[in-house]
Amino acid sequence: ESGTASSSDGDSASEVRTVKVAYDQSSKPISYLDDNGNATGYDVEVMKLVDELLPEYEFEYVGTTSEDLLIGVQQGKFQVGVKNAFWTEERTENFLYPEEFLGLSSIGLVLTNENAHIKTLEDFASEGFTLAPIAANNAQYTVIEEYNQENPDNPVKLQAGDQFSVDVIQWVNEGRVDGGVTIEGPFQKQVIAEDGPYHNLINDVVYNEFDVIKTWPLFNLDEQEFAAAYDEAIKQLKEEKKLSELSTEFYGRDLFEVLESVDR
Amino acid sequence: MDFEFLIDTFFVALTGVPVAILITVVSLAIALPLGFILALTRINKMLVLNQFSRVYVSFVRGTPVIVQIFIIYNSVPLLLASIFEKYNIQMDVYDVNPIWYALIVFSLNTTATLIEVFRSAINTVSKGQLEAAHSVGLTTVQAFRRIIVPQTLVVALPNICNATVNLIKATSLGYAMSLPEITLKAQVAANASYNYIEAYLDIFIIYLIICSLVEYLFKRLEKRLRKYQIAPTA
Amino acid sequence: MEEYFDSTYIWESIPALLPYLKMTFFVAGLSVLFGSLLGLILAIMKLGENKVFQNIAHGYTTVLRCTPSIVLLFLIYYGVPAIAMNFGVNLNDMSSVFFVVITFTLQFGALMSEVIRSAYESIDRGQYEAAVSVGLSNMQAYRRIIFPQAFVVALPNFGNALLELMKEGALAYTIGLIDVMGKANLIIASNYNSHALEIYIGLSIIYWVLSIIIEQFFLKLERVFSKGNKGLKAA
Amino acid sequence: MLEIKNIHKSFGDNIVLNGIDLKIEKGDVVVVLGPSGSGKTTLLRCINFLEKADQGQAIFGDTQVDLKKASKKQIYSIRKRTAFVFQNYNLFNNKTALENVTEGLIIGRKMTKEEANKIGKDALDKVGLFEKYDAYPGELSGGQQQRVGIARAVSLNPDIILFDEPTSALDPELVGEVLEVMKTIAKEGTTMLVVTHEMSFAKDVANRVIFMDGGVIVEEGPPNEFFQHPKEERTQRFLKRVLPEDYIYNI
Amino acid sequence: MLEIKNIHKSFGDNIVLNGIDLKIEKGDVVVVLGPSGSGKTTLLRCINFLEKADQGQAIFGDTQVDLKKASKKQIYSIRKRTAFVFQNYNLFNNKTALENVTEGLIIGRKMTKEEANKIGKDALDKVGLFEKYDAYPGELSGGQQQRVGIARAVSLNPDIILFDEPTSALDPELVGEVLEVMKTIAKEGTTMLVVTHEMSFAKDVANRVIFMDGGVIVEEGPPNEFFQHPKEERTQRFLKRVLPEDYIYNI
Ligand SMILES: Nc1ncnc2c1ncn2[C@@H]1O[C@H](COP(=O)(O)OP(=O)(O)OP(=O)(O)O)[C@@H](O)[C@H]1O
Ligand SMILES: Nc1ncnc2c1ncn2[C@@H]1O[C@H](COP(=O)(O)OP(=O)(O)OP(=O)(O)O)[C@@H](O)[C@H]1O
Ligand SMILES: [Mg+2]
Ligand SMILES: [Mg+2]
Repeated sequence: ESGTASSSDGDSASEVRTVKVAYDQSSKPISYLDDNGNATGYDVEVMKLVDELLPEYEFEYVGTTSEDLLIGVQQGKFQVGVKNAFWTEERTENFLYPEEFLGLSSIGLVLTNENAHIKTLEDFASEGFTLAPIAANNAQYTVIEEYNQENPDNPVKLQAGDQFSVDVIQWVNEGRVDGGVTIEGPFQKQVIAEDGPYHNLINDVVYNEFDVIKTWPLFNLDEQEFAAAYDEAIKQLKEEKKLSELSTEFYGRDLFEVLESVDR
Repeated sequence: MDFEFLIDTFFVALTGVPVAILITVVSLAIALPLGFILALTRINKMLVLNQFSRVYVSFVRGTPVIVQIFIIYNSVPLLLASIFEKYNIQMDVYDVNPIWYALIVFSLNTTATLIEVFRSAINTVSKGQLEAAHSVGLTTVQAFRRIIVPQTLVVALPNICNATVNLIKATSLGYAMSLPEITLKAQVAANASYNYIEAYLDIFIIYLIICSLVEYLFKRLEKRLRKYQIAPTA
Repeated sequence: MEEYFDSTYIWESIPALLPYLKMTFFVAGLSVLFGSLLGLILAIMKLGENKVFQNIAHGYTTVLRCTPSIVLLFLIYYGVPAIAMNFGVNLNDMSSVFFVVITFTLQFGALMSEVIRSAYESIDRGQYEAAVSVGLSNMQAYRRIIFPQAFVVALPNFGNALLELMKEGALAYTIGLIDVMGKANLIIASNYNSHALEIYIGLSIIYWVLSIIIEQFFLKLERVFSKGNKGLKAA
Repeated sequence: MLEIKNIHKSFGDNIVLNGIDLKIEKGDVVVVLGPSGSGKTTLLRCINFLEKADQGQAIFGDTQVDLKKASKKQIYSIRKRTAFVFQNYNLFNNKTALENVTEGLIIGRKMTKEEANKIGKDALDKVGLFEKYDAYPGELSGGQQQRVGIARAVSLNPDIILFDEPTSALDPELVGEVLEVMKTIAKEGTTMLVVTHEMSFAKDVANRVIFMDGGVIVEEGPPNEFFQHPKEERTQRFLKRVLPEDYIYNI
Repeated sequence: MLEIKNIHKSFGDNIVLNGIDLKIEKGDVVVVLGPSGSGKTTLLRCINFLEKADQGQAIFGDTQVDLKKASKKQIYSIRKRTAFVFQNYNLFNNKTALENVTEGLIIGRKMTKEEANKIGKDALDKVGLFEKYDAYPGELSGGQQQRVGIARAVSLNPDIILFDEPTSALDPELVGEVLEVMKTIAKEGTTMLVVTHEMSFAKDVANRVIFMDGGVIVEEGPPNEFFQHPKEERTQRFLKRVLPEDYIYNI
């Protein structure tokens, strides 16, 4: 019964406890299943490093959809889940957030070149622009929603949608929408990278970062002990600059350089 | 279980009902006549149309709705854009409410189902009914309007009910097109606090209510239309 | 449109998707097996004399008919372990396949109960009467006369239900099961959501071909088994 | 009044009508007999264009129509001058008895509902169904249904009524009531072409009997002669098989 | 050999059998006549337990059975001593003609396939279906199907065969062939209880005619007497309605 949350009261430290780490398997480059069927991505690789530092835990990675991940962690099916999750007040009721964040995410607007001057959500909203739908369980949705709550006079037109049916960059380029929200990693890989599928659009679309946000692993509420162990490990990794390396590898940029200015 | 959330979200999700109903009603309004006409082309083996409806029915019935949704949602704007460009039509293809895509997908889908429903229903109305109508001097169109269609409808009704229930259920996939229907509303509500279980319970209850209601209405309708089929009393 | 649409993605996706049909078949196969059993039990309840059983079976069918599969899937996937937990059984280590199969079994059972019931009712009662009048027992009459005939009537509807099931299986991806649909989504994700249209077209081609094969197979079966019911084969 | 010339009709290789000529005068009651499959039904159906003949002419009063190439308009006009009583009634299942009768009058002949109802009720009264105006076919016995079928035909006031075995789908006891009605109508001078197995009807009511076999008319004549001194060997064989043994003895 | 005492049977409020007594000796051919709805079918069905009587006894040779409370075993054993020929044949659609006949022998009576096939072929030969062993019911005409039905009943070698209007679903021309077969079987000494509208069969073959109406036996007697001097007024009315007019005149 090593899988259940309650049995983790360190009866014997020598016993290795297997924990299930859920990850969103279709969220390249944050977390995904690579062509060989292995879990990888920034969030997953960080957790692998954490695992190395925690001999009393053995991580088992379970790929799934982000919705399933959320419910599964909440129910204790998984002990922890990584999916580029942001922090919100309400979520603390259902999930245990550790002390230490997992990574950083640059979030920005994808726009056509002619709208490159739009740098903030305020500008975007005052132009009356349309925004590509965002999957409702995606943290980006929450970010925009929060902005709208704070700026009721100048809201962004926010629409919920599906992860797979919306191809943000293409939609923006076509003009199906005026702009889309994305995080920097995928944009890098799609447009900036030489072999990206949309490298041909490099002169047509721009990515304008409007925020850098901390991302968190979500622990099951009963996993205080595990979360504390995680905190120890990740602190060490941050000091060793391991996370910066991974950020560069997966996002093409060391986001920890701007950590000072990150306010949430 | 967060009961407060459960109850709040129930009413949030309820606001998605009109969209679901609208799509259902419009799709049926399109699919009923279209399905009937195409069923006739299949029965009468009208060359081109018959082949066309066969392929069409086979494709729609052979692929999952969610896949059809993805395809229509992604391809229609591309197609329209290139057509508009070609003919220099000044209209913004992308200024389209997602409900139009939903209407296209679900009408196409329901039409395919109803073609098969009507095909078997028309076959149950004996040829003699048409002949009798001809023999008292009705034209074919009159015979269909007054004799064949009413009888076909009655036979087809249980299956139309089935198709309607399936259609209502399928609108739950509209979330993939950003359609603000029941499921999407509940999901959005759940997003803030990640209360998905409660949200899905709400969705479940709402669909259960709507679909049971539809089934009930169809049963009533069937009873009324079937009045001529009462067992012999004499 | 030519600008974005690149049909090579379609042809490349198909071989990548095909191996994952195994999972689709596995789920469908188990669901059909258990679902048919469940359907048989429900049909027997509906056809029986016991009013309580009848109402239970009919109520079950109505509820299942009225529940979108995706909703049912979630309720089962999270509800069943939650309930099991109350009884001290931990189902969290069960593979998601287990829950998908339960979901589709429940659904297929509801469908099949109607298929079986209507097939049974379509067989003229005279067939049963004739069977007992030549000295067959009840069971013998069902086994030798009623069942073989009802089977033929049920075949096309069974085929339809099977097709339905294969298609519904696409939703299993939402709980992380990687069948053909899941694989398609993974491919799209690994392309950073680009060229989704082409991948879905590839996917739909696979489903379509599959459904045509199933359809033809059932037509064949029907022809083989309905030998006695064809009127016009001159002797 | 109705003359049919040289009707031919095949289904695939099966030659069903192989040149039939027929002349019917106003007021005639012609009974067609013949073994199963001899083409009797097909003949009636071709006359009413329910089946398209391969060849042949029909002369209705002063209009002549090519049975093969008739235009829609011609078909429509001939159907207005004929009425058909079907073996299995073919009442409109979704209409009451009265509506069955008035349907053709209101929709086909553009009468007002009042006129049509009046005619319809008269016709139903004539066949003895005063109290069944509002009954649906499913609520009527076979005999009653067939009487509605006859009322439907009569109310159209056609030049000729075609009957296709109008009693053969009935229980023995119900046959009588339908034959009674047919006799009444015949006595009123309605022209009738009747396919039937009811020898008594042929004897009592017909003024001409036609025997068909293999797609041709084998023998015809007035009923007395036909039944008592059939000339053709094929006719004799047929009569022997169809009439109950002792029935023949007793003649 | 078979004695029925005081059968009662109602469907809801509708009293269909209201105390019927009947005694059939070995070799008897008893014909039951009666208007539609008089309970003839129900009587046969009760004897064979296809319908459960509300009250009544059946005495088969030396075994007496309560028709209401019969055990499964008793029912099974009585069904083995009777056979039923249905109005609409009820052949097993999924079996060939021969299999239809042998099914009861192989499965019900545990014969080997060879024995059963031999008996089955003999029975089919007897009803004139030498060449149709392997035909499915759908490939046979109504008359042929009914003859298979009779062969199926005969092959069981029952003490008594129950016939429920075995010719009424047939075309007039096919009636003859089935009646012929029935006569042959009757002449071989088979005990038969026959519901029919075929007066000629009743006259030629029956040694007793029973007239039922309103759930009771109104009159019974040997055919000559019954047809020529019916005593009851109800019987006379019935005969007048059922027999063709001139047929009566001619007697
Ligand atoms: N629609 C059809 N297609 C093919 N063959 C047909 C069709 N209708 C009739 N036949 C064939 O035509 C022949 C004559 O049929 P028809 O119904 O005219 O005979 P009939 O004299 O009315 O016989 P019955 O007394 O049995 O009604 C039969 O051999 C029949 O099989
Ligand atoms: N299963 C049943 N349920 C209710 N009523 C029935 C049932 N079977 C027969 N009846 C009724 O019982 C009465 C007698 O029916 P039965 O079939 O025995 O008459 P019958 O003498 O055989 O008539 P027919 O000559 O028309 O066959 C009828 O009024 C019929 O409606
Ligand atoms: Mg005919
Ligand atoms: Mg009866």
